[in-house]
Amino acid sequence: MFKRLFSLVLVVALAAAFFPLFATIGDRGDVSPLAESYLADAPDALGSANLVTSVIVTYRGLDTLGEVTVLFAASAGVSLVFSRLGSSSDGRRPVQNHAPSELVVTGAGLLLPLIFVFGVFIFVHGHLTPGGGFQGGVVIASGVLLALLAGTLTELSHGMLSVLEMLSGAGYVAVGLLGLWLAGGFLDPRFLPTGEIGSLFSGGAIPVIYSLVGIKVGAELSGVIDAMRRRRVVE
Amino acid sequence: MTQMILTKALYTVISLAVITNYALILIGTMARIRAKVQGRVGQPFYQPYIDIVKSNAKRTSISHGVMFFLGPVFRLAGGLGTYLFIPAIFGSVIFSNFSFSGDLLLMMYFIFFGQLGMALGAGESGHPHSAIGVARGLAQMTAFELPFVLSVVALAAQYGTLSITEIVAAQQGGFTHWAAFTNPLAMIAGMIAFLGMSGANPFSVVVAPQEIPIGPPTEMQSSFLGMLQTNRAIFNGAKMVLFMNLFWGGAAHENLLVAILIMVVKTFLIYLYVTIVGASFPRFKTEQSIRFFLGVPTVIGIAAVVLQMV
Amino acid sequence: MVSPVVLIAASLGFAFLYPLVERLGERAATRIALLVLAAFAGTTAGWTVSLIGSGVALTADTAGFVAPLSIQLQVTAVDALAMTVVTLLALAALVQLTERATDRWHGKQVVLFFVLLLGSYGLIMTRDLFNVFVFMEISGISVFGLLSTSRDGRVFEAGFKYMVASGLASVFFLIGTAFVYRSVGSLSIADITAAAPVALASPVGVMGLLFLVTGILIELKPAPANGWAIDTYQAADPGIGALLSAVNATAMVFVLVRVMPILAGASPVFVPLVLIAGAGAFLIPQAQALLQESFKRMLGYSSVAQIGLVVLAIVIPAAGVPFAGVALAVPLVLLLNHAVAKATLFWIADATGDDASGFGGSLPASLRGRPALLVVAAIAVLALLGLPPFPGFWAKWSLVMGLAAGGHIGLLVVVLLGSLLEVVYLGRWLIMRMRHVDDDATVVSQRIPADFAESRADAVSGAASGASDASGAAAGAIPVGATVSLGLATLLMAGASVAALLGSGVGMPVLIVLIGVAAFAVLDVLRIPLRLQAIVAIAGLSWWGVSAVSGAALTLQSGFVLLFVGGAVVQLVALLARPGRRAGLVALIVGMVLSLAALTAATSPLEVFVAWELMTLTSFFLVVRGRFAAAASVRYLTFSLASALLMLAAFSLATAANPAFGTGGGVIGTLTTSVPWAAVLLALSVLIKLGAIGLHIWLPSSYAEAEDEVSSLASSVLSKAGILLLFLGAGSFAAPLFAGVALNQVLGWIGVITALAGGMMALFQEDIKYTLAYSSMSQLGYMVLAFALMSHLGWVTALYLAVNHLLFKGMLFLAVAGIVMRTGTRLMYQMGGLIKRMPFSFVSVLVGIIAVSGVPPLAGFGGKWLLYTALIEQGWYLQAALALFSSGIAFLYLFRLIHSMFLGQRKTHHDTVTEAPAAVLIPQFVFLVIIIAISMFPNLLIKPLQTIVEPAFASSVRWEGYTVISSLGYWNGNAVMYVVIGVFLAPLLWLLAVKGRTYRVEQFNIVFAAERPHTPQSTHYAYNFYGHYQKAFGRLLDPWVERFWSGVSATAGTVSQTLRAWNTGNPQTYALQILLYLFLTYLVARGGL
Amino acid sequence: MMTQILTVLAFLLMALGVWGLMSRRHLIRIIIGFSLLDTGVHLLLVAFGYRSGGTAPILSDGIGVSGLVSGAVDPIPSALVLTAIVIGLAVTALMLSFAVRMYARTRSIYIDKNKELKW
Repeated sequence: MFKRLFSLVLVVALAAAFFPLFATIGDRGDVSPLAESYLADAPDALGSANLVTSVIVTYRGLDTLGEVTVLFAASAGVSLVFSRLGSSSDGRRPVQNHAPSELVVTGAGLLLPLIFVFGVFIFVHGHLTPGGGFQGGVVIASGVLLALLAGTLTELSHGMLSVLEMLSGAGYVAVGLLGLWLAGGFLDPRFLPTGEIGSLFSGGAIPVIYSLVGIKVGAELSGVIDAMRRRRVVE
Repeated sequence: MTQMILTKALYTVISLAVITNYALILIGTMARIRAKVQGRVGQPFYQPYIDIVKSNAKRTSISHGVMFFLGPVFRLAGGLGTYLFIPAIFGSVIFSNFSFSGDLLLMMYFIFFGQLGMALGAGESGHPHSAIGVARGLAQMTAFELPFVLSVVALAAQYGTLSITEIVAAQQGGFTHWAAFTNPLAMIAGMIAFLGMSGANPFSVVVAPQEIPIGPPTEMQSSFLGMLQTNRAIFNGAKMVLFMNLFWGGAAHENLLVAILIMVVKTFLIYLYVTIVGASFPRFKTEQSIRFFLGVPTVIGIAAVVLQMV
Repeated sequence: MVSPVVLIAASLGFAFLYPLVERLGERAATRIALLVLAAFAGTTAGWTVSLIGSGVALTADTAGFVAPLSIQLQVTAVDALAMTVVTLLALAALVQLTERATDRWHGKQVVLFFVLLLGSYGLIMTRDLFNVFVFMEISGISVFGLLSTSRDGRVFEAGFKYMVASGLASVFFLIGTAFVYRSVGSLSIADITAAAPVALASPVGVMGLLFLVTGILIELKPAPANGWAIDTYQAADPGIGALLSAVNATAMVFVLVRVMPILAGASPVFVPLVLIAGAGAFLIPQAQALLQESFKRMLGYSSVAQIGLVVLAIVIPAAGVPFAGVALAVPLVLLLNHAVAKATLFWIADATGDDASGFGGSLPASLRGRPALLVVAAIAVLALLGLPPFPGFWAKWSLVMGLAAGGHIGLLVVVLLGSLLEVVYLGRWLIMRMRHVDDDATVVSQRIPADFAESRADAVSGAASGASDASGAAAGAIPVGATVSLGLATLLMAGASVAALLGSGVGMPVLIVLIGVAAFAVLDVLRIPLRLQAIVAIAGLSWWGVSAVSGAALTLQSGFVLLFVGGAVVQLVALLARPGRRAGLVALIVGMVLSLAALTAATSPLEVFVAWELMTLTSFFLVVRGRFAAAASVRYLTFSLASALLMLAAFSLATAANPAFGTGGGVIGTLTTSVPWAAVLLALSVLIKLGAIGLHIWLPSSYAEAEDEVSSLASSVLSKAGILLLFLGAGSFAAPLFAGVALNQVLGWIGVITALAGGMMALFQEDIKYTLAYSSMSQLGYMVLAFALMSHLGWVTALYLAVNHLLFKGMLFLAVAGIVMRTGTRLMYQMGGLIKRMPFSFVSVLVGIIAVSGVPPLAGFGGKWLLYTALIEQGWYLQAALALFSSGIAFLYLFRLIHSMFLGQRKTHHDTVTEAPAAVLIPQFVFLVIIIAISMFPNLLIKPLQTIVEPAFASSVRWEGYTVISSLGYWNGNAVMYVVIGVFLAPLLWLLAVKGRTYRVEQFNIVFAAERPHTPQSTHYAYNFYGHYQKAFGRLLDPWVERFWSGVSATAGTVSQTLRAWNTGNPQTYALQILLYLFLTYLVARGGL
Repeated sequence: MMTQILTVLAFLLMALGVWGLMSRRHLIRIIIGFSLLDTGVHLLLVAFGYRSGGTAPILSDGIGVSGLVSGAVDPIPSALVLTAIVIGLAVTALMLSFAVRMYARTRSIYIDKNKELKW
């Protein structure tokens, strides 16, 4: 109880301490010179319409690679976390899945193709419209989840998932290295023609990278979902 | 060279002979006096001679081993040495002994020599009473060393020397120059310590006759005992002479005989004082005497020293 | 040269492809992984080689644009070096993890391992603020994933706490980044640093940076907001622990290094802020670690503390001899030193498989009889403690010097205090590990059996001890992986040490010490028998000593060289007595002697300190060899290193005041400082080493519980080091401290009281070795007293006493060694009557005690005469009286010693005892001859000593033939000798003449009260010999000092208890603490509420 | 004005998240509080990228490069936010799975029943 009180006091104190800091931030009419140079030069330099994407995939490509790595590590971690659980013998047993409801099954049949297509669309057009590899990957993973709930998919083949993960990840790195050797630097997409802005095949390797990311994210999240699903625990 | 050595040897013999006989007679006399005080007839004053002769005349003797055999020798050597490093009579060549090869410090440490040797001999006898006696004796000795040392240091500080001869020299010219009067505190501490040193009551627990028959010398007999008795005389003599020199102006006169007479009187008085105290007090336990010596006398001694420092 | 970005791409690519690689089979896959790591190591090493020296850095922009447009990676020489070490450690770690008995890593674990490594690389290389965040998260998440594979189920709880904490940290970091970007408009660290003074100086900027730095600090696991990290260390698989503190933490530190310029540029509040944070992070965990039962948790505390120290070092510029001026050298060395050592310890924890820290004594002595593992563990611990010759030592030295130079006295205290605490718990662990199997680590004073039954226990188990060692060796074997990785780490540490040593610019003598130890260690490894080793050592040392002093004028240092080397060489002979293998004994002894010699040859404070530390270490390992020496050596190590730390403090203060301090070669008074506090600290440190009263509780047990030969060396030779140091620092002690009282007067009183107290305590010991140990303490007290006189006679006396003490104490201890060897007991009252069985030993003991007690005519008296003359000359009357009294006491215990052992009644089972072996007797008699010689002709010794003291004082005594004459008195040792011989011979002849037939009777032939005792051998009067003295003194003899120190340690325990109770284990409390931490940094930054 | 509102909103979200993190006993709720905190930070980032009346930094027929320079919001924070979101997602996933294991071990979903390690 005392601790609760103390933490309340502390939170309030911190709030009081830092509120002015936040309250003083006002609008600004311009953007930072760095951003400005992006806005000005990026389209011609990279030929990708969506500047956020150019920043994500190219200028700050290393961040994105790291981001992929984080996700990868997380999914590996999650599967490690649950790997021991089934084997550990303290009276836990996986429960039967209840049969999915009629609605879900039919809905799934209708929606699944759309969802997957939509996902693919999102990451393929990441350099043109809002969206990109991660968004697309997540959509696909949600599709997988739905499939699992609806019983359309009962088991995910781990082999396939890990192969997808592996290939897409390795592919990403490979593309990066190609950039290093064929173009200006690591993750430089311009070893492919940048094309003319707005068309699907523009922005050099950006669509490639986003597709790889999309596949990878989709596969990894599906893996996470699967790991959590199959090792469910009840009392 | 040789002639010099021979004369020195001769002087030494004379000096020793005088002190030995005088001490023996003195001891006998004192025993008799004590007897009178206690209302007994007492022994003749020449009893110590008889004892020594008797012991040495024994036909057989028993030895427990080398150290046992050497013990009395050490003891006597200690006695002799102590005496020989003290100038018995100030300004006399004959009685100056070897006082020029060492000073007060040497003398004080040489007292240990005999103690150690005797203790070793007594120890090897393997008789528990000897060991007990030794333990008590040594403990008590260290205890009275403290006030004694303090008074000696006070004197050294007062006269700025450690040489006995010079200390005596500094006390010449009337009894007002005696350390006893120029430095009374030191004298008091020293004289109390002397009681312990002389091992009479109340500090006689070392030889406690009723409890551990005569302590360290328990196993000593025949000529061994004889030596111890001889040493008792010489050692006592030496100590009395030492204290005479330290506090009571020593014995000095252009006429040697007079000087000897002075020494006799002074040492007699010193010994008398020991006897009187001994006759009038019961015996202390060891821890009691240790506490005693580390108590008042030490404080007095410290006071004496501090007086010299300020 | 390989582009930095390739390293990242490669590790990531390998991580992605690893499942494919594993199709080749697990073992093959791990092998390949190792190869990849090796390649990385090669790359980074290549960078290091090419970058070091050249000021340039290796830069790589990404995406074909230059920073700030795109993210930039950069590798400086420092980074490259760090990355090399990290990679090598990672390599070792992977070996250990994939080649161990249980829980071999495979599959996703290896993948995550590479991701973790990648994260660390990124943290070190990236120059983009947000990218730092990404790599932080990469490392973090891979760690979480790996954590989950630990056996201990509690790891999930710990991991959860860790996630909450690092989640908060990254939130702080993000907020900070956001504000920084808002104010600067760029994320490139270079830009931000450039813009900081302008753009970030505003309150908003500072607030943002406040979030940023707090985030980084939290990631560095600073106390007092680090309970989550500690819990993780405790629950995690030791292998992961090693990764955490060796790889992850190391990389995280670099983030702070990058950000520090920004902070410093933006506002002056940040430097003190980081300093405070570092100090807290260093000191608090050291205290918390004191009571840890779990070794892993203890290591966790130690790790966070070490990182705290590094944080300090990042801010404090180095000073002193090594590393001065080299940017970031000190933090880097500290960091890498810690990484290697800590990883080693975690791997040992994994290999030995038990997690006990040794607190409370219940720890298997699992390193006894496993020399290799023991050496590795010892190296790691010593390196962690920052002791020479390991790299951390030089860094710590420079850091402390820098602290003093910068006037950061408070931080100086913090660093020294923390180091001392670290010594206590790490040292305890090491000692408990290497202690003898039947030592329960409680022995700090003599052990008397309950009743007087003659127990032969020691002798019996002594025979058994060999076997028990063997059993210790038989304990679980080390898995191959651990062997490889430990070996690798140790090689790394060794190489670094050699490099640092050569770079440190210390002189040849110090190197010789290490060379000597190494050489004899090699002999040990080659299984050269002990006797041969001893002979080689004797030959080598005497050759070395002779060549060192031959031709050189007689000065203080050449004199002490003679003392050290000579004394040691003679006593080494005693080693020939016992055949059989005693690993490391000779090497350590040689090391100790050489380090003492190095102490004399030191020409700078650094060299003095190194030699001092080496001497401490070698002697410590000698002491700890004893069969019941565990508890004793804990005390020894603690007090010795406390003394060393005090000396370090003194040196740093003195150097800060006067840069030329101590650079003069080892003549008298080299280490003279005018800074009062430096002088006091120096005096304290020496007094500890000399076992002065109040600081002595380590001394008796250490000297007594060590092996017998070691005891004699320690108390006769080793104990003189302190005296030497007194002379080196001579000038410091004369200056008045307060109210006109000079330090040397205080020293004088301490000395004389020590002499008295030591004697008193020796009086009541039944255990012979304790008696001698206390007697050494008392004798050292005399030397301090004499030295403190600061007069010609006083110093001559001090040196005279030193020589004399060396002679007779060596004699006595060796004699005792022989007797203990034969009788199998150390309790005097269990001996007795040995004179007829061991006459030679008796003679040397007899001469020895006469020499100690100062009974004329032997040499001891010379010392006493000089001492009292000097004292009275200076008007130190009371001291003189006390000294005389205590020499009487000395006479008491010495007589007790010889009586109880040799005289009195012999025990029946000792009837067949034989004389001590020749090898033990020879050195005794060498000493004996020397003693007799200098007794007959004191000038043989005193005159050289005078020439040694000449440079400081003109002579105040004159010689007439053999008579030495002072202003007060005179002494003619020669004449005295003749008189004594005379007065001794006369009665002897007389006795031989008059005695009639002498019957030599059996010893048992005693009678009292006209009755023969039934069992004479039971009438040996020896037990509690001076009971009446005890009675007389009563409560004065209570162990006040023991009580005081146990009180101190109890208090330390309470403090530690209170501090560690702060880590409640509740995640929310930890979150609370982190927010509190943020709030505190906020307050510090604002300068109060 | 917009920025200010967003910032304060983000701030409140963070405070709310922290409070939840500190005061709830149920592991899942703590994690939810944690996500709130994350979201707050993300909001803050976005807010900092905003420029008054800004448009999405996407080239389309209407807006040319010049239009972007004059009118588009800062693309960098958007990029950062995306990364941050994904990372937050990863952490949350791991937290949840750890929570499951803690529950499986101690049979309690309450935080204060899950503190064996201490001191």
